[in-house]
Amino acid sequence: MPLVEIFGLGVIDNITSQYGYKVISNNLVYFLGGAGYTVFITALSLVMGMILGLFAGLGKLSNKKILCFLSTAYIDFFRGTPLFVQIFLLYFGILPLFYDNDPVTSAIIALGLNSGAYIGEIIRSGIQAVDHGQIEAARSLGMNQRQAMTHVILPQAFKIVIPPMINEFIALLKDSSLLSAITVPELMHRGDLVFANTYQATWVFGAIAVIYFIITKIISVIGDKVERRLATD
Amino acid sequence: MPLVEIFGLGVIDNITSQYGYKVISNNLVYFLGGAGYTVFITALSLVMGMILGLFAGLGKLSNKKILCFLSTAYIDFFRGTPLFVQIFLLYFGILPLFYDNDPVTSAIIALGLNSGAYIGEIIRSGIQAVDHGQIEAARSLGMNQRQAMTHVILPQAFKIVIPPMINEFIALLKDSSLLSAITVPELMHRGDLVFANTYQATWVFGAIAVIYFIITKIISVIGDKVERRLATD
Amino acid sequence: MIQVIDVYKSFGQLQVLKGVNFQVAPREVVCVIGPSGSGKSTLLRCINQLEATNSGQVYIDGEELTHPKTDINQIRQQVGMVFQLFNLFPHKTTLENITMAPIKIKGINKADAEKLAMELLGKVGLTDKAHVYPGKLSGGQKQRVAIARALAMQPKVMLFDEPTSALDPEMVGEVLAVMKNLAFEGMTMVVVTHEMGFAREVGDRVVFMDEGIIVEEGLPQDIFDNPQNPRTQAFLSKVL
Amino acid sequence: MIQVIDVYKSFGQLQVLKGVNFQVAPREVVCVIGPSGSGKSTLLRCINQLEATNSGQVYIDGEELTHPKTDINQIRQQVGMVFQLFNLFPHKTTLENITMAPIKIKGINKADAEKLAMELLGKVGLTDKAHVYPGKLSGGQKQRVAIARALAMQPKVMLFDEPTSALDPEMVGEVLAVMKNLAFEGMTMVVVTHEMGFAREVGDRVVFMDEGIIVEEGLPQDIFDNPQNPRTQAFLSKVL
Amino acid sequence: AGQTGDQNQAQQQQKVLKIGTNATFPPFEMQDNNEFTGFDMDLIRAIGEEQGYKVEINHMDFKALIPSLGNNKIDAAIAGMSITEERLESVDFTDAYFNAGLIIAVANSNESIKTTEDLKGRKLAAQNGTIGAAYCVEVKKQDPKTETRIFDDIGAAFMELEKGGVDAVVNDHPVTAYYLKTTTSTKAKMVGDIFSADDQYGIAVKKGNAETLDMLNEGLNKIKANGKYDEIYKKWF
Ligand SMILES: Nc1ncnc2c1ncn2[C@@H]1O[C@H](COP(=O)(O)OP(=O)(O)OP(=O)(O)O)[C@@H](O)[C@H]1O
Ligand SMILES: Nc1ncnc2c1ncn2[C@@H]1O[C@H](COP(=O)(O)OP(=O)(O)OP(=O)(O)O)[C@@H](O)[C@H]1O
Ligand SMILES: [Mg+2]
Ligand SMILES: [Mg+2]
Repeated sequence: MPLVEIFGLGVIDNITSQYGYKVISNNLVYFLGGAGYTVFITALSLVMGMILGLFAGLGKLSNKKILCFLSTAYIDFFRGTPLFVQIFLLYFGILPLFYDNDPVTSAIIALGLNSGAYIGEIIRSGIQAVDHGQIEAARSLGMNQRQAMTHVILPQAFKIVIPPMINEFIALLKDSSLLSAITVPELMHRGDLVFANTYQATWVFGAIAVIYFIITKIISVIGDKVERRLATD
Repeated sequence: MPLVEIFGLGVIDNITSQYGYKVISNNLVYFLGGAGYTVFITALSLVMGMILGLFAGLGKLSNKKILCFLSTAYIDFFRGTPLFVQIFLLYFGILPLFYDNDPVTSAIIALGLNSGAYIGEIIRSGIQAVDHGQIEAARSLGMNQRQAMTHVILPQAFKIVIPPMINEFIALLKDSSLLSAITVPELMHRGDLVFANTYQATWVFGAIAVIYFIITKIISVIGDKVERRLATD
Repeated sequence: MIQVIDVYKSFGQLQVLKGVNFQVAPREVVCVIGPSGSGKSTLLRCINQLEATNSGQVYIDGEELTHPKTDINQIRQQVGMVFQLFNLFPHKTTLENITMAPIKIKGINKADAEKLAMELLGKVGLTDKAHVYPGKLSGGQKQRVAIARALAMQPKVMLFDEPTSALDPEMVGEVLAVMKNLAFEGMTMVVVTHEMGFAREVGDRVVFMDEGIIVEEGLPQDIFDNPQNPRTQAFLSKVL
Repeated sequence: MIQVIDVYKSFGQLQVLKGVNFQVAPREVVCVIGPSGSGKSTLLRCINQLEATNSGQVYIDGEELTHPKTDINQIRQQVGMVFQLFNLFPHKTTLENITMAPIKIKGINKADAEKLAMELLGKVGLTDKAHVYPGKLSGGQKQRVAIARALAMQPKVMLFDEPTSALDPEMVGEVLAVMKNLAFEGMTMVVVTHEMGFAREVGDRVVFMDEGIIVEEGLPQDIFDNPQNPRTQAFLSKVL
Repeated sequence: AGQTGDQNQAQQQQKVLKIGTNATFPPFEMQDNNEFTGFDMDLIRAIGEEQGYKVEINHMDFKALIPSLGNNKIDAAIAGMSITEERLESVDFTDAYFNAGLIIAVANSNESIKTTEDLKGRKLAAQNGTIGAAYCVEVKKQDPKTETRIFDDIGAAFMELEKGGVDAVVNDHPVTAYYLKTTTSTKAKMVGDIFSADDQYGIAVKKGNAETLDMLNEGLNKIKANGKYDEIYKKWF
């Protein structure tokens, strides 16, 4: 499908397709390097998001009012505003207060904070999806809240959480294209740069779409495998 | 929280905050008009997405191989590539083949196609979440597949589907900020323009963030109400 | 009325029915007993083709259900089924649960369908629950509505799959009473059940299944008091 | 051993326990019967404070559980509980289900915990299932593992909440046999059950609950053969 | 009623010139009170008037300008676009209408960067698609220790400079000058001379669209000749 589109667009662009093709072939390695950044940044953000999400998810379920409020506010804010705005405000506004921030670490922090909010909700609903009888059984054996959580609930929530987590990974990967705005050298940014020099919009963005599609497809195939493997025990 | 940030950022902007404040107050009506576009386009896209999503979701569950394949391909493509690239390819590449496309209708089609893929998955999983016994009961009474679907399964899937649908609405609303690229005069587009002429990044994007946040909050509050009302029958 | 001839059914590798032969005469009440996993539900579901058979034939009233040209939806209208977990439609009231199929499938007009439904509700003792949603009913009430719903299609045969085993003990009686009544009125019935008292009292014949075949069948008193097959003996010793 | 004094419990508007008084002596087996929704499970859950009481006191072995300063986790270790739906930990093997609490809570070393667990598995007849995940066990086997899991904490009291009502009929016997054994060994037990045969044979005392109060209690033969209260009579007439 | 009908007819007869721009590049193109203003805007309107066209301006993402030309959504794009050989592969440009030249902007406190030579090995910011960006990449080729940050808008590049994320912004002189003039409290200043004076802006049309190209070139020559161009130039610079 994307190939057809590229073809269709190539015609409309009214440009000899040879030039567009040359632009892509000349820049393919450069693009793949950008894809490397994309995956790398997304993966690190996801790790950060998981840690934050665990706290936020547990916090939202906590019966400590203040924790619950803070977690809810965090989750609501980052889910309620466009990621682009978050990236911009963090990069130019908040992070410079703390350190001499560079695009890549800022990107990881911004995406990490954003995905933390989504993962927080995933973890919360994963925990709530564990049968209530499980916590009752654990408590009836004399475990306290924390022991029941760590030994009984979280290991089971883990499995429930895998599929939405893979979806979040894919969403985050695609969202990382917004980091172009703060000059992170990821796939979309490199696409933007090549485009600006060549004006080959269709070829460049078509190729970028194909690369994103391949990466997300790989992740979802791996995700399905992981899910299936976990389902068997 | 956003207010604190705006404040923090206002300092960093290194500009008399009065100027930033003036920029916002001068442009507030302009921004709210943009927010109107944002909501309008998002709502229409959602309607289109629901129709497409219904077909795609049912198609993916169909035992007609070709329907299932087409639905899966549609869903995978639109979930697997960045929305920005989709908007771009549709606006410049695909839609001009069919009509003299303008930004607003193109935007609705692009977001509609995109959300259709996500809603397709929501509807598929909503249908699968209806207890299998329901379809058995319907079939055992002599209903055919279609009758069982329309009278028994879909009405129940409808309730299950409400909360993820509200999430999709919110996600779509935020994603509509990407339409800025094709000159749709929505909220983000107007923010971009005002920013470019005033350099008041923090104030402008802070204000934009607040407006998005308020809209998404309103949607989720209404969503919760709808959910609660439906839960009681 | 019902003829099941040499039916085989497997799920993937798992052979569940291994050549079942089985007849039910008109107005006969047959009770099917047997250990969990022996294929009782599967047999019942093959009778109305909720589960497609791998081989063998099923006839109801002379029509072959397993024939590819048979309109299975047509035949299912003549075969009522009652499930262990009731499977009432939660988004419809009791009355709507009962009238839905007659209106939507048979095209009966609403007033007639409701009249019939109220009669059936009377029969199962729930006239006062006509406009209540299933969520507000007790288990026993739900199952009685489910029976009324199946009867509303005026079936020739009724299939029951453990209709009382999800019920609280004090509600079992009310459902069995409805079923007993139905039997006395002459309905042809196949009942998978663990209620041995019901099987003994109401059943014309008892069929014992184990591991996908019918091991033994006969009059209730013969099976219960004098089982021949060692597997039947072992099962009954645990259950009675 | 157990003293329940004037316990009230409500969920929102719904009053579920309306002043329950109740004692269990050491080594006594008390069976609780009563219609669905009468508050039997809630009473049991108040005894080990899985459900906080609104008012009234609960004592176990002289310690007041309802006192705010009591370390409730400490006391729950001495009170085993068995649930209707087993609630085994599905991500752990049978053996791990049994050893988890002793290792994690009591700090017993793994080898000792496993030795004890194997003994208990022997007692419930499932030594060969030690390394199997719950998903592969039948209902009866699951419930026997659940009993072994509760026993592994060496409780002074065991609470059973309808331990056999989710089981296929041919598996009820194996679980009741394990419970009977436990009773004969002198365990103090409170058993909510619909198995009247068990109550009659094993119970030292039967308690009949209805609508949040204890309506009648006494020796099994007195309750079953000669119930005094009309509500008890009505209930027993449906169930026996 | 007849009168309005005539007016309508007159409007329909007047040819429309659809122009695309990216109004985030003051003083060439920007937006003020919902009106597009700036040097480029005045210029294209003047050309349109001269040639008998009604000019219709659309703002869009910079990325969207070229595809918009490609499928005739716009007739021409004017957005401070520098004429380069690579781009000539994809679009045609009119004769140059502005000779920009680059300038370096640094923080007020910065005394170490004075000339283009001092840019080597530093952190540099520029706007994507400008000659400034190309220049930064060139510097990086000469000294790989150089770090380049190429932003989508020039506004973001200036903000990066103000927050101390880069040492210098390399950009078209008029744009930088306008920025420093309008944001009085800025912490930045211009240093050195204008360089790369061969940075010339052109109006882009779809490749092969000689008709529009000739019309625009003609109009451009006319307004240069009749003093209109100088008038607009004086208004903005
Ligand atoms: N849809 C299915 N897919 C795979 N296996 C199935 C399916 N339905 C039933 N089985 C398997 O077929 C076997 C027989 O199932 P069936 O439900 O007919 O037994 P049953 O005699 O009704 O038992 P029970 O008394 O527990 O209801 C079981 O091992 C069951 O796991
Ligand atoms: N967590 C809860 N929240 C609200 N209501 C509850 C809760 N737990 C129990 N109830 C209600 O309290 C009443 C008594 O419940 P309980 O489970 O104690 O009854 P029971 O005697 O055990 O019945 P059964 O035989 O069905 O198990 C019921 O009406 C039930 O709906
Ligand atoms: Mg069955
Ligand atoms: Mg209970």
